[in-house]
Amino acid sequence: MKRAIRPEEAAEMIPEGAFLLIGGFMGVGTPHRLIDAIVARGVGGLTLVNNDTCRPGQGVGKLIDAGLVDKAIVSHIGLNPVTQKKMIAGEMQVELVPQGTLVERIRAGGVGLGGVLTPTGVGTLVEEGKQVLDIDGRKFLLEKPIRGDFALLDARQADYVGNLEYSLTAHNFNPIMALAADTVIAEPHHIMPVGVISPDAVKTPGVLVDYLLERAH
Amino acid sequence: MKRAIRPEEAAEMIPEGAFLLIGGFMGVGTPHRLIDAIVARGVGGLTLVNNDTCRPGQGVGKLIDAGLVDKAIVSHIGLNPVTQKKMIAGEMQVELVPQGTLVERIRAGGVGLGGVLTPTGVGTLVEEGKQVLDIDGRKFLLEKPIRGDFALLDARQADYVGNLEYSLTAHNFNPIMALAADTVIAEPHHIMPVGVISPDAVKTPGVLVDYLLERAH
Amino acid sequence: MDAKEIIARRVAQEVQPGMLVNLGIGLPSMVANFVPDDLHVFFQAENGVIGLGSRPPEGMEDRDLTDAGGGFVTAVPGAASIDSAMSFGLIRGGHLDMTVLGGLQVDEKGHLANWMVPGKMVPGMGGAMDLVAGAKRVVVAMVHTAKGNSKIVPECTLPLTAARRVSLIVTEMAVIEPTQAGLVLRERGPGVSVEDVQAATAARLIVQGDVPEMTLPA
Amino acid sequence: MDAKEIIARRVAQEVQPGMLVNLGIGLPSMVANFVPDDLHVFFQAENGVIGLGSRPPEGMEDRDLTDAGGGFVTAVPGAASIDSAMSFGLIRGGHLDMTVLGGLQVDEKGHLANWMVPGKMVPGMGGAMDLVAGAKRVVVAMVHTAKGNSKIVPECTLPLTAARRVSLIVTEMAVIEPTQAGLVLRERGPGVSVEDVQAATAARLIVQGDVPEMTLPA
Repeated sequence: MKRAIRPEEAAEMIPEGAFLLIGGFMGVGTPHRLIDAIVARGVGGLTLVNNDTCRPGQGVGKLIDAGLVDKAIVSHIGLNPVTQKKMIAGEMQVELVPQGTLVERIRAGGVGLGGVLTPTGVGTLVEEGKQVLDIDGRKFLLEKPIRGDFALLDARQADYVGNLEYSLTAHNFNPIMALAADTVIAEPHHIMPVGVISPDAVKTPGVLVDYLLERAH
Repeated sequence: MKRAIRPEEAAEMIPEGAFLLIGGFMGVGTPHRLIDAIVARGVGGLTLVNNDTCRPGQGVGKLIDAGLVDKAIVSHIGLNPVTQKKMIAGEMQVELVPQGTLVERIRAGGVGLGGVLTPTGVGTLVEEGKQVLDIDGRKFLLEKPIRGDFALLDARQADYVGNLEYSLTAHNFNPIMALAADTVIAEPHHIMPVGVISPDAVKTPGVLVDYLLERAH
Repeated sequence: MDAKEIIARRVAQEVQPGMLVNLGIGLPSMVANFVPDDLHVFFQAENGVIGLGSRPPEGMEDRDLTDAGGGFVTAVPGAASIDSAMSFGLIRGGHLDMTVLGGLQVDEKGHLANWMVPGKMVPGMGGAMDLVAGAKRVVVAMVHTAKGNSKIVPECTLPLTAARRVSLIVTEMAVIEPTQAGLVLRERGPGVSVEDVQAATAARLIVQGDVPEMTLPA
Repeated sequence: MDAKEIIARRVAQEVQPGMLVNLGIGLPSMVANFVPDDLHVFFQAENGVIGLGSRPPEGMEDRDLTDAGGGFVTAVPGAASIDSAMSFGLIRGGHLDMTVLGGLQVDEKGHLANWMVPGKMVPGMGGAMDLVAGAKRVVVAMVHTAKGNSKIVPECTLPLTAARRVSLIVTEMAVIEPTQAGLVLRERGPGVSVEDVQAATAARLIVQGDVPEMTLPA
C-alpha cells in the first residue's frame, strides 16, 4: 500500500540540486500541484528532464521562471522565451535532445540497457562528441541512458497499490519516466480502492511507484 | 478498415521459407487457428520466433511436429522433447536467446533501433561472436535487431480499424511483435465495431495491423 | 487563394488512402482540412494520439487531448492513445507513411534545416529529427521565400535536421522533387512560369520537358 | 519435513515486506506457500503478471492466466498485466527485489549454472540469464546433491548463467553466502552438523565461529 501525501510533503523530499524527470508535453500530462509545491518551497539547482519547458507561467515553465532550474534536458524550447533568454545569458544550461531519442534514453535508463543505438541525429549537430557505430552498413549514434533522482508523474487514476492509468495525450513521457528514477511520485486525478482497476488497464505497475499525491480537495 | 479473413486465406499468404514471429508463451497468447491453418497447408522451411517451442501437439509445437520449421529462435525448449530431438539430429537449427534479450531484439527491429545493448549474457556462452561494448565502465553485449516477414498475433479483442487489446498473461510477445514484421495478422477472440474501444485501452494501434482473422464460428 | 492554402491543398494530394500521416505544427497542420474523409487516413500527433480529429466545439475541450502544438483536438472513432516511446517507435521504425514539416532551408541535396538559427533562434528539434530520419515519405511544406530570400538554396547554411534527402518540397510557387541528380521542378504554382520559379529560387532547378501547373480542385 | 519444504520455508524468510519477487518454476515456486499474506509481497511471473495469486478453484481456470511454467493461477487485488518488454524491463532495470531460481551447479565464486548440460540436456535459459543479471537479490534454491554428487563445486563445469555472483544459496543442508572471499556457511540444516555439510559439499566452505541451525517456524 502506498501512502497518499500532501504536495508540500513531496516537495520537501526533493533536495537542492536534484535530478528530476517530470512528465508532460507543453503542460499536458504534467503534475501541476507538485510543481506548485516545488516553486513554493523554492529549493533550486535542479536538473529538469521534460519534453519541453512549456510556456512562461505554465507547467514546468514555472520552475524556469522561479530560477530553480540549472539545466534542462528537453527537445524543444521554442514556446518559452524565458528559457531562451536565460540560456543566452548563461544563467541556465539547455541540452536539446531529439524527442524520440530523449524518450528512449530514459527508457534505457529504466530497463537497464547500456544505451540507445539510433539513426536519429546522424550527420547533424546532435552527433557531436558521440560514438557512431556502423552496424551492418548503417550508422547509429550511441546515446547514453538517463535516470533521475525523482520522477514526478501525472496520472488519470491510481489505486493504493500505486498502479497507474493515463489519459489520451497525457500519457506522453509519464509511463517511461516511471521506470527511470530512484523515487517515483505520482499525482493522480483519482485514487481508487485496491482491486477495482483491471490488471489489463494498468500501464504503470504499482511496484514502480513510491508515493501518491493525495487528491485535490 | 481491415478485412477479416479466413485462417486458410492467411496461411496462403505465407510462402515457403518465411520468417515468422508468433506470439505466445507456452501456448498462452498464441494464435491457434492460424497455426492449425499453416499446418494444414504444409508449406515449410520456416523460421520461427517465439518465446519457446511449447509442447508437442500444442501451440507452435504443432509446427515443429509437422517438420515445417527449419530454424527456431527461442528462449526455452525444455518442455518440447521433439525440438530437442530434431536439434540433436541436425534436422532443425535452434538459436537460444535470453528471454529479455529476445523481446528487446524484436522491439529494436520494430522501432528502428540499430541493436540492443544489454548486460544479460556477458561472461556466458551467449557472448560468443558478439561485440562487447564498454560503456562508462560496464560491459554490454550488442545484440542485433530481429524483424519478420509476418507477425502472427493472438489478441483478446480488436476493432475493424485493427486496434488490439490483450488479456492478462496472453500479452507476452504479442504487442512487441506487432511492431516488427512486414505483414501483421492478428487473431482476435472478438471483433468490435469501430469506435467502441476506448483509445486508452488500445495496446496495439490498428495502423500496425494488416489483417484480422475472422471470428471463430 | 493565399500562399498557405495553395500549399496545404497541394500537399493534401500526396495523401493516399489508409495512410498514417504526421503533420507538423503551423502550416503543415492545415493540410488535414483538405484531405477527404473517405480516404480513411489516420493522423498521428507525436505527443500521443493516432486518429487526431478536428477542434472540439466550444466548451467541449479536454485538457488531456491536444495536438503537438498544444491546441485542443478531438479523437476520431478508432483512435488510439500512445505514449512517447510508442509514438517515436512508430516514427523511427518506419510505420509512419508520411510526415509534413515546415522548413527554414532545403538545399540541392534535398537536405532540410528547420530547427535552429545559430545565435538568433533555438527552438530545438522537438520530434523533427526523428520524423525526417524515420518517416517513409518526408514532405516539406513552406512558403517559397522569407523576407524576399529564397528558402531553397544551393547548400544549407543552417544546421541540418537530418542527413537524409527529403521526398518532396511544396511551396506556393512550385512542387520540387529532390533526386540524386538534384532538385527537379515537377509543377508550377497557379499563374507562375518556370522562369518565375527559377528567379525566386537560389538553388539550381532541373527542368525536364513541359512543367505542368498545379491542379487544385476546390 | 522433506528437503524441498525445508528449502522453501527457509527461502521464504528472505522475503521482506512489500518486495517484488520472481519465483522460478518447480521448487522455487513452492516458496510462495510460506510467505505470510501480511507482508504484502507482489509475485511477478515473467510471462506477464505482477500480483500472481494461487491456483484457481476447479473449473475457474482461465487459459489466459498462467504462471511461467504454464500452470493456471489467479491474480491478486491490485495485480497488473504486463507484456514481455515491460516484464524484462523490470527485471533488467533493477526493479525486481528478489529472484529465486533452481540450480545445477554453484561454485566458489558464487557463479550459477542452470540452463544446459552440453550434449545431454539443453532446455535453454528462458528468463534465467536476465533474472540473474538484473535482480537486486538472487537466491538459488536447490537440493544439496544430485545423485550423490555435490551441486556446490569449486568451479562450475557447466555453462554459466551469468558472470554475476549470486546472493545466497539455500539447500536442505545449508544456507551459504557467496562472498568475495568464497562461500561462507551461514546456517546448518535441521539436525545436520557443519561436518555433515562440508562432507556433502565439493566446494570449500568458510566457517566463521558458531554456525546456527536454521529456524523454521511452522
